[in-house]
Amino acid sequence: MRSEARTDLPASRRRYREMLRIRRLEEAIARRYTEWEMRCPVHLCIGQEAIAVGVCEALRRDDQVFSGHRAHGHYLAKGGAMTPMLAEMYGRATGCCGGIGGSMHLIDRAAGFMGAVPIVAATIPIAVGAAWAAALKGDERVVAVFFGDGAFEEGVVHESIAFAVLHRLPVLFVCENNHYACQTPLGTRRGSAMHAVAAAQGCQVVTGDGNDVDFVAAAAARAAASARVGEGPWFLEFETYRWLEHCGPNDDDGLGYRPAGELAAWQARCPLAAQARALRAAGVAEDWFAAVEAELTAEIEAAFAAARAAPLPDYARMEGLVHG
Amino acid sequence: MRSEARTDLPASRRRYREMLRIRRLEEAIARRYTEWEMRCPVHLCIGQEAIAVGVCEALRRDDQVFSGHRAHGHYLAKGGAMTPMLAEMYGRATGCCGGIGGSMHLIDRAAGFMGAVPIVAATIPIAVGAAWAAALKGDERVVAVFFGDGAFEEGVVHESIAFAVLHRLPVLFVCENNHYACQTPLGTRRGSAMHAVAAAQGCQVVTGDGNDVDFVAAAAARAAASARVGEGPWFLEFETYRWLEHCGPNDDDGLGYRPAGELAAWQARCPLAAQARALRAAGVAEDWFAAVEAELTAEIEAAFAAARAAPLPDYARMEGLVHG
Amino acid sequence: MAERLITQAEAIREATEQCMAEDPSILLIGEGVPDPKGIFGTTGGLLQRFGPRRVFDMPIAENGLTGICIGAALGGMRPLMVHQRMDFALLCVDQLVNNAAKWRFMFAGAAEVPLVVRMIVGRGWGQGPQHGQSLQSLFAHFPGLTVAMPASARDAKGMLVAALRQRDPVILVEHRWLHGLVDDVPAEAYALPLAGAVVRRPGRHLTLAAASYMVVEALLAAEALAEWGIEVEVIDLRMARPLDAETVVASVRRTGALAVADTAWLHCGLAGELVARVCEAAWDALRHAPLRFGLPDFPSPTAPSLCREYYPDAESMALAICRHLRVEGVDLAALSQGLRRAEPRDVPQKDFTGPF
Amino acid sequence: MAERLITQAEAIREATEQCMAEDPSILLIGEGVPDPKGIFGTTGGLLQRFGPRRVFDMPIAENGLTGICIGAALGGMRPLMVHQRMDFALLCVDQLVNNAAKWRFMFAGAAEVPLVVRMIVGRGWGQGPQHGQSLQSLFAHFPGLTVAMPASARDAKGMLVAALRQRDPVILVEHRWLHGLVDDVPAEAYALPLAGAVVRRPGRHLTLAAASYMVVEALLAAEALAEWGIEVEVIDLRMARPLDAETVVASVRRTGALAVADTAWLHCGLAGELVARVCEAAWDALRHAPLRFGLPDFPSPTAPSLCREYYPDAESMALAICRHLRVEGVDLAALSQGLRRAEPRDVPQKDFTGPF
Ligand SMILES: Cc1ncc(C[n+]2csc(CCOP(=O)(O)OP(=O)(O)O)c2C)c(N)n1
Ligand SMILES: Cc1ncc(C[n+]2csc(CCOP(=O)(O)OP(=O)(O)O)c2C)c(N)n1
Ligand SMILES: [Mg+2]
Ligand SMILES: [Mg+2]
Repeated sequence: MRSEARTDLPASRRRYREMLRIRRLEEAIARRYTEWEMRCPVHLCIGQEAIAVGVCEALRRDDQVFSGHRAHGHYLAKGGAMTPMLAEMYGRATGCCGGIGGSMHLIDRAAGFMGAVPIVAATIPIAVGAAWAAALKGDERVVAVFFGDGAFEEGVVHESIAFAVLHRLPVLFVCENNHYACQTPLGTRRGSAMHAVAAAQGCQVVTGDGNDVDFVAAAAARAAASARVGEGPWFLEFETYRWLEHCGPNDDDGLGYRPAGELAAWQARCPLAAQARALRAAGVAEDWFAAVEAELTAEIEAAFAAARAAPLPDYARMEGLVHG
Repeated sequence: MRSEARTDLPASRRRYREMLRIRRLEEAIARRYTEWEMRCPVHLCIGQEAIAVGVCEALRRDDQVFSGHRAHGHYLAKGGAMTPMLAEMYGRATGCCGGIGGSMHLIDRAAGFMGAVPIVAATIPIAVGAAWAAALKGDERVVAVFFGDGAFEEGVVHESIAFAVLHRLPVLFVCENNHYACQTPLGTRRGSAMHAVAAAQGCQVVTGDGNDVDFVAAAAARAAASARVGEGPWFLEFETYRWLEHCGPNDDDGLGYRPAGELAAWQARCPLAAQARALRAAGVAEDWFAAVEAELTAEIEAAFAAARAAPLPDYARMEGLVHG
Repeated sequence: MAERLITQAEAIREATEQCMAEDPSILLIGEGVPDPKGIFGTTGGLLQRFGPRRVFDMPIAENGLTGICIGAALGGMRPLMVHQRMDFALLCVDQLVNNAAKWRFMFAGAAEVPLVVRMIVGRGWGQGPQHGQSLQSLFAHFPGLTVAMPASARDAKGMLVAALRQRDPVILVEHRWLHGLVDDVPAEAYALPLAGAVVRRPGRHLTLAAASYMVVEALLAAEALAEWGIEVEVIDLRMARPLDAETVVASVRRTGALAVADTAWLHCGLAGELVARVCEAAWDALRHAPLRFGLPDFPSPTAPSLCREYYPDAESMALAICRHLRVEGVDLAALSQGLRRAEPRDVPQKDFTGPF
Repeated sequence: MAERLITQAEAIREATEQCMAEDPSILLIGEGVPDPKGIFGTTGGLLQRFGPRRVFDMPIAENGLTGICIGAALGGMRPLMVHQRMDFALLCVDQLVNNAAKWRFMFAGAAEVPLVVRMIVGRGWGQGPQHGQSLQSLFAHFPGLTVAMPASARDAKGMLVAALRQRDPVILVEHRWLHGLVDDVPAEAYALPLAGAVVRRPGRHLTLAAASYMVVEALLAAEALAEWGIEVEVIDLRMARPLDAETVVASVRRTGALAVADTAWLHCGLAGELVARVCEAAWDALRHAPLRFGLPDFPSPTAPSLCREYYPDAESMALAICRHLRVEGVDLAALSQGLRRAEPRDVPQKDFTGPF
């Protein structure tokens, strides 16, 4: 499957804008992280924005998304509200988890972002279960779950895929293959292609360039349409690369766990830069880029300001949150 | 892969005798079970003997075998001593687990039968670990692990296979596909072929008739030879059928969970009957059959007698067995 | 009203059937649920009545299926999972503890997981080390899980109904030796609180608080001791979380002595928790050191001869209580004799022939 | 001899290195073990020294890899596994509890599993509900597991060496907030017993038995209370299984009062177990109700402001002890002030900047 022709200019612009929104927010988080006021682990997705944006574009608002530790992009792309996410990272009462979760626990049910938790692969069966419920109730709902190449190592993934295949559930298993789990390269962890295993399990499979947002969007649209009409689950494996350290705001290329030049080669394949080039080639003017940047800066600054101004959570409420 | 020509008469006779030994012992257990003196769950393997015999023939004495709840055949075929197994089922001090285990826990380290436990799939990673140790130590050892079609559903199997593939470990994953887990048919549990998944994971794969002992033996010999020289793990999926109830000594065809006629069709493919026909066709005389029966009857009766005569275990020893 | 005596297995089946009839979002899922043998009779006929979309076998993939049921619960269903042996739940501790228990809390109430999991404690007929574990203490350790341990058929039904009507994860710990016991069980669907211990037999010399099957043994012990003038107050704990220490404390304030009987290992367990809670709260009222009954500190063996001593029972408890209270004038041999379990001892009732 | 002050992280690294040098069958395996950051510094340099055949990253497949390590142990190796967060061990409870703990017993001694598993309790910097669990009570419940909880660097090294030299599964519960603390640690490889509690500070008014990081807080509390004339005897429990209640009982016989401090939830936990054991054995000696310190009954939240009150510390314990003993003449405000943790409170030391 190749990238569709970049002819749909409004869509291309929207995608670029969405990716840029994630990028700029992540950059702002990284910048402010060293003020030591966001006091929780953060896993930034700079370099990987195209997958979140392309996949979520294929989803309706009432479709559902689950994710894991590296969830900011998925949350935003699905329409999760920015301020509650930042407030969560600042440990505020207005955070999307009331300050209980931090960066690794995100939720915005109104937007169909059903939950992200940091136990690797934990939400994969949960997403399958949500799709099962949808199927049982006759909802025309698709559920997508994002996870990394590392998560595929958990046995529960295989249990989940097998169940989804058996019951032809409307699930998109979206594997963001950024070639590393923490500092460990894929090749030292497994000896076969993930998509091949998923295909043998009976998933419909797409693989390809996760930094090409148009390709991702087209693949996801096809998969979502198919899953929605009961054709069963899809496994979408997109290749991409994480630019910053596994956890935290810094570049960690100096640690030496990745071959020299690898990061630079992937940065040359920046999903945003590629999209910007295409837009410029299609005649989009610099004004538009500048306007988008300005809008996003304003939105992000406002969100940070609101998050930081928000009150701290009330400890006395905690015990009462355990049971309904 | 087709069955090799039945030309190796001594081998064919040996295989027949080994299968018959398992069959007759299982029949004796079933018969005596209703005396209510073997007071533990038993999972009989009548109908499935060819796999145990064919695979274990390909193994050396110091190769290792692990198994699960339906382990009698594997234990015997690997050379496990009969009397300690029966004594175990009678809860005696001379049992292979000193009476602690019952039918679902068997061990005979001297014979390379390293352990069977009843948590489904539990020994699959353990077998991989034993193979890993062998590889690290440079032992030329192959490790085989027997499990059912149901066990393949546990995620841990996929974790185990992936690790064995990555490190090219000398493991034979032997899947006895008897088409049911308890009373649940395979088709209501999974939607793709197990061997296809294992192949995609990177295993070398054989599938075929598990009731044809010559076929099984040839396949296992090829796999063991390959694994032994470092070519990595094999997944052997053999089709077969359980004649009796999942757990216990009875025919349970009346329960109706299997289609009418299915059992009869498989009984017509009895691994022993097929082998006996081949032997007769090759000129083996009735005397030989009679002599084998007589020998086995004597061995089995003696084993039962010894097991039943053995002393009960000493409760006072129990606490001291927890730590070394 | 006339008594309506049914077994606990039937009571559980009835609760399931009635709840499924009243609430179409309930799904029943477990290895063997639709089998002809129907999980020891607790699920018989339900497939026929509710069909294969709601009554569901499951692949042998405990952690995955637990996660799937959590997801289904988030999606508006009410899954009822069953594990034929509690030991199998060790494979899904991750999903139960990391997710089900915490989901509501960690998302500050934005979502809830109405998941009910039945787990059956195996015993007898050589269940052995991996098929006879009693894991209530493990699960009860975690805030967010509700852990019920019904002893009577009446409780089993009412607690299961309650579990299927509320909004958070509940683990129902059943005991294989309770399935066959009969009890007066109302016909209609009724909910009993998933909280609160109950005094099953009043007494004034010692409080014996017991959980699950140990309630049966405790009542036998109390009955026998009463003949020797020792009046034991038997409390059915009913729940491992929340644990109702208050009822026990109130009883200890009357009796001045406490013994606790659990079906599990003692170390870091429910019995110790109760002892600690009572000692904290009724320090002044206790006139004797507390006493615990549970499994010896090794895995359960298979051989029936080994199991004879392994499990505490009415006989061993009654003797220990006599010694502990230093009562005089009891003919221990006679007491012992009267309480001796009939042979064979590795089955719940003499005529029991499985399934195991 | 001159003091040799090194951090607990370095002590663990050193123990590992020395044992691996003396025993070629030891394998080191865990997610991140060969990483440049080396599991908080506890595995740094080991890949370089022992090579990739012995120092091993692992796929994110905790249950499978635990089974694989059990198999390797049966095959004559000594795997040392590491979990960066104890929470991840919830995924391998099955293999640890069903197999590792029981293998020797269920095969009547025919085989043994010399497997050591390091599990690190996370705390601070927003570890939150799934990255800050302290699960010693869960594992300690099971016969067959040995559960060590070193507080000092000296113990950490000696207990890890002991674990790597004996023949059964051992879980080493580390606490992230102990890794950075320094202590006098002998240079050579030495084994300390995997049993036995130790009195760290003598006192005559109350016995405060603490586990893991709570020993640090207990000693601070004791020091402050001493200034007000309250002499607390601080016992480092060292082990969750076997639990040395005897040493605590002996202490309580001197002090007449018991408090227990654990890093975990209380319900069905280690602290309750110790309270129960002491009440059973030293009934007559106790002059006060026992007291427990642990986490409140909900999962750990992330926000630093919420964590301030969540974790018991020297300040809250000292105040509670004063109230409990009803001592008079203590200026509680001053006591409190003196013990108040420096800000920020969600890191072990002021200058701590991770890794978290
Ligand atoms: C069950 C579990 N084991 C280990 C971890 C620690 N951990 C957090 S992220 C991670 C790597 C995940 O890699 P991958 O799935 O490829 O996602 P990526 O970080 O590359 O986006 C690990 C091992 C965890 N959170 N949960
Ligand atoms: C983890 C676990 N879950 C469930 C069971 C209950 N159980 C025992 S055998 C069995 C079916 C196994 O089927 P299969 O692997 O096909 O082996 P077969 O019995 O057909 O030989 C089940 C579900 C178990 N022992 N362990
Ligand atoms: Mg990755
Ligand atoms: Mg089968």
